[in-house]
Amino acid sequence: MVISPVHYIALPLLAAFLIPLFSKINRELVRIVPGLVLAYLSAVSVILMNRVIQTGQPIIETIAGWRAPWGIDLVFSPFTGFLASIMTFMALLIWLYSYRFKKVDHEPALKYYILFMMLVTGSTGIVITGDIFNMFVFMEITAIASFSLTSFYRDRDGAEAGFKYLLIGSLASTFVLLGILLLYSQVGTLNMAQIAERMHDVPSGMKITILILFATGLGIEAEMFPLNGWAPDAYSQSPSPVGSAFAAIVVKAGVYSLIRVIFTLFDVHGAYEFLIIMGIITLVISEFTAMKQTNLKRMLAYSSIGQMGFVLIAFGIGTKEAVFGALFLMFNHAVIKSLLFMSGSYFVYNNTSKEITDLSGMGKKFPLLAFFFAIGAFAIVGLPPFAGFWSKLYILIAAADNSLLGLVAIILMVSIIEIVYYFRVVAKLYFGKPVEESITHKPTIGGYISMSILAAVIVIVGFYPDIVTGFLHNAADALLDKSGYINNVLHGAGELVKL
Amino acid sequence: MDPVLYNKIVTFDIYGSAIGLILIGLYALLVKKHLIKMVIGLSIIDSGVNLLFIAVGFIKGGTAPIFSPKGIELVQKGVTMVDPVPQALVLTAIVIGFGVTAVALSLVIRLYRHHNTARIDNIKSLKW
Amino acid sequence: MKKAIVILLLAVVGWALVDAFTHVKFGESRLGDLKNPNTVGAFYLQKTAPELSVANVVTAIVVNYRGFDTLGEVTVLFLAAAGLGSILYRRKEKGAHDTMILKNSSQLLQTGARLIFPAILVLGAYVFIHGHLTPGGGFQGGVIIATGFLLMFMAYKDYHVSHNILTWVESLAGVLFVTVGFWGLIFGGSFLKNTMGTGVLNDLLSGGVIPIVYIAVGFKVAAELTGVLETLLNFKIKK
Amino acid sequence: MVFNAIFLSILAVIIIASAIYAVAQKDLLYAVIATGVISLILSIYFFVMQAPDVALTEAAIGIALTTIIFVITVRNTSRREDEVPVTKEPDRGDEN
Repeated sequence: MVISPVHYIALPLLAAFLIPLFSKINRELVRIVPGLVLAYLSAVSVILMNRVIQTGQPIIETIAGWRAPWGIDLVFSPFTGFLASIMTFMALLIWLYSYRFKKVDHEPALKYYILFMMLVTGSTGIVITGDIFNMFVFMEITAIASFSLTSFYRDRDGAEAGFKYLLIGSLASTFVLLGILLLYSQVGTLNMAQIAERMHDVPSGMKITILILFATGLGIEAEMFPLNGWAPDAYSQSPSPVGSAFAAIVVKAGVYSLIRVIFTLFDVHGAYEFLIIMGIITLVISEFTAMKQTNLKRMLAYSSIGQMGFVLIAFGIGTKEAVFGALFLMFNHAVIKSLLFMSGSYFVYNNTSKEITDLSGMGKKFPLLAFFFAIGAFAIVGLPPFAGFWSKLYILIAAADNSLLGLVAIILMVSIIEIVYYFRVVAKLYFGKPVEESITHKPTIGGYISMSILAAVIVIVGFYPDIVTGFLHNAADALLDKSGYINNVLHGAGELVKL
Repeated sequence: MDPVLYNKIVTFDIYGSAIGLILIGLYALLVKKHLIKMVIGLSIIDSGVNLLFIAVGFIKGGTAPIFSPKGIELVQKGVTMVDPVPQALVLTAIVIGFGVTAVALSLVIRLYRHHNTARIDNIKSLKW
Repeated sequence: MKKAIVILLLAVVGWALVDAFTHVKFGESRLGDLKNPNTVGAFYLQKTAPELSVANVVTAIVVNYRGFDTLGEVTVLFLAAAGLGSILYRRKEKGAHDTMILKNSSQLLQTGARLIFPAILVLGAYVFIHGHLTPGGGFQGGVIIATGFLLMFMAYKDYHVSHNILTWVESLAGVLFVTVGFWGLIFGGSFLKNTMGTGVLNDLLSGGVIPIVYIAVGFKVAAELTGVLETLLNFKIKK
Repeated sequence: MVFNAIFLSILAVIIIASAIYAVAQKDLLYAVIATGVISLILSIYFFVMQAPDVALTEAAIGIALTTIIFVITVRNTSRREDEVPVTKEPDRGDEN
């Protein structure tokens, strides 16, 4: 058996098709099998990442035996592999957290685990595929899973948030589809490397139209302003594990697709400036909105949008240091925001309003949970010695190196807003007067384990950032090396090594 | 009939229908206040995009991309076939569109059950 | 006010689309050189008949060259069925079957449905078995079979397809598809690779694994869509 | 050639007209039927443009299935677009 990137997609699909049958043998298998699959995929990630880093060559896998431009190919480079691995690890932790999170009937539980696994598969597929239409198909898989999971509780607001997400998401996919069509009519191929190679023959007016179509469509998935109206509702109405999955997995896939299209496919003048400007607007507006929120999950959602704006700014600067910082921030955001969602949602567990005022005095009731939340809050605003500090620092240095001092000022100003609203919550947790009648729920053991792992990662990466920087340097190089990407996909060896 | 004029008419018909469908669907999606109307708008947009795909793949004088024993001879004689790739992509897109529509309609039914109405001006418990 | 903004937006979108598509001439060949293929379309037209022995090029693309997309597409339908089931889920009392169609339809429809139903099933099966030779294939055949079941739901008040059977058919067909994929990975070094002999063009038994995959897709689509229709029909709102 | 041009023009007029009808009609059942007509014309278009596979798919999915699920939804919800707001207490039966 060859360990190869296609396992990321084929194995979860096989499991998803089999789960309804497994549930006839033993109902508990419905919950356990996805965990086993994700654990196996985490092991696959380790093996493949090791191989990629050691050989220095990306793994190019052909599907159905047709080489790159003719068939679909999967590209597992240090960049895509890094993202896919992060997503898989986070999915495993979120699965652990959602194991027995809430008591639901058997049939919804079955659907939940299928949909959750497909959410992960779709996002991983977006990242590792090398074919633009295949990316669209994976986007749709992710999208349908997200719509259904958003309204999983079948309550009023959940259904409404799901419907809203569905309308915006389908519009996004239509734009992407139109972009793919125009692109195909111009270059006659769907392989991303070949598109990139032939891109300079496309007339520039056409190029801009296509880029706008892609930026609109993918910007909706990447929560870029003003296309992010769906996000706060989807985050706050979906089940908590799904909320953290959105922050840790789905948004990352959206940002990846936007970055891949702008960095590799197009060489349009001004696209980077566009990213910076959209990033600044997204960052500033969402952080101000986050400050006004009284609902905890909506606040976290707006903060998440703001962080994505920050990521876009960093990518827009476009130098190696900035891309490195952006990738670091994506990693940090996945870890930290998941921790915040996981710990925060237990404070408002049985509480439909999810107001921040209800958190008052929870620090004494749940010291460990409050401690996790505090770590997350300190880390995400970028206080040393936590992981978030380093990514912010690298991006600031990159901005200063490019003498974008205005940008530095904006980022620092926004950081102050961030500090204000996160500290407000933490202060309420520890110093607020306890609300007696609030109904709460003791976290599961799996929840404690996954939260401890995340908190440990935040602290350890904070003290020894070298653990991840090696991967991040390779990833940033792989993203910026456009000709290397084209070469590897179209003319590379592409042989899979047997294990 | 003048071939140039013919070409213009046919181009106008096909592209016009497709772009018209997209615009009408967008209008329904953005202006209409009834959930089912919005979903109808979505499916009209899908139809328009699918038509555009096939139109881009079409080649004048081309035959369907299926080889019959006679077809192979024809191809060897230099008769072209239309581009098969957009057709394959549209097959995928149609099925995906159906899936999205089904989920959307189930959400409409859910929402109607909760609110006893399917108009968004009566629903808004979240911000739109 | 809102309408004016929307119409302005539509004008911009419409203008952009018209502008873009004036550069994409209708009916013009963009395939390039067919003998020496440079675009994927030309490559598929050139290679399908000699190398895969599949008469229908679209089928060859859908099942072989871009078979991965089809796997994704089947998954989308699977997810839509699962999502529908989760959104419209309700706790059932034992044995309670309430259907939207309240009374049995007319004798004429019932007799007609019973007569046509097997014919529709055969037609659907024909369409997906001959997917590599004639227009049509797994999706179309599957949908035709689902329409047959719809007819029966309409004609008979308490016509039910066993949920168990649907689940089994759906799961096994999906597993068959992925297994064909892994078979290719293990014995051919590439997922979904066509490892069987491809036979003679225009033979029923040609194309290697392509007919197998399309039959799996047909069964899966039929089972999924029947499930979707049944879920929708069984969900009733008290008025 | 002349026949072709006239035929395609008539199809174009019908498809746009039924799209407008589908959007403007207040009775949703008629609107849904109009979307079925759009799919029908689309399917003819596909057939004319040498895409029999797609035409078959559009016929099966667009005309039959999509219309059916729309009709089921309309029958399960309200038939008029401009429904009167109901004051009845909403049914929150098996919310879980």
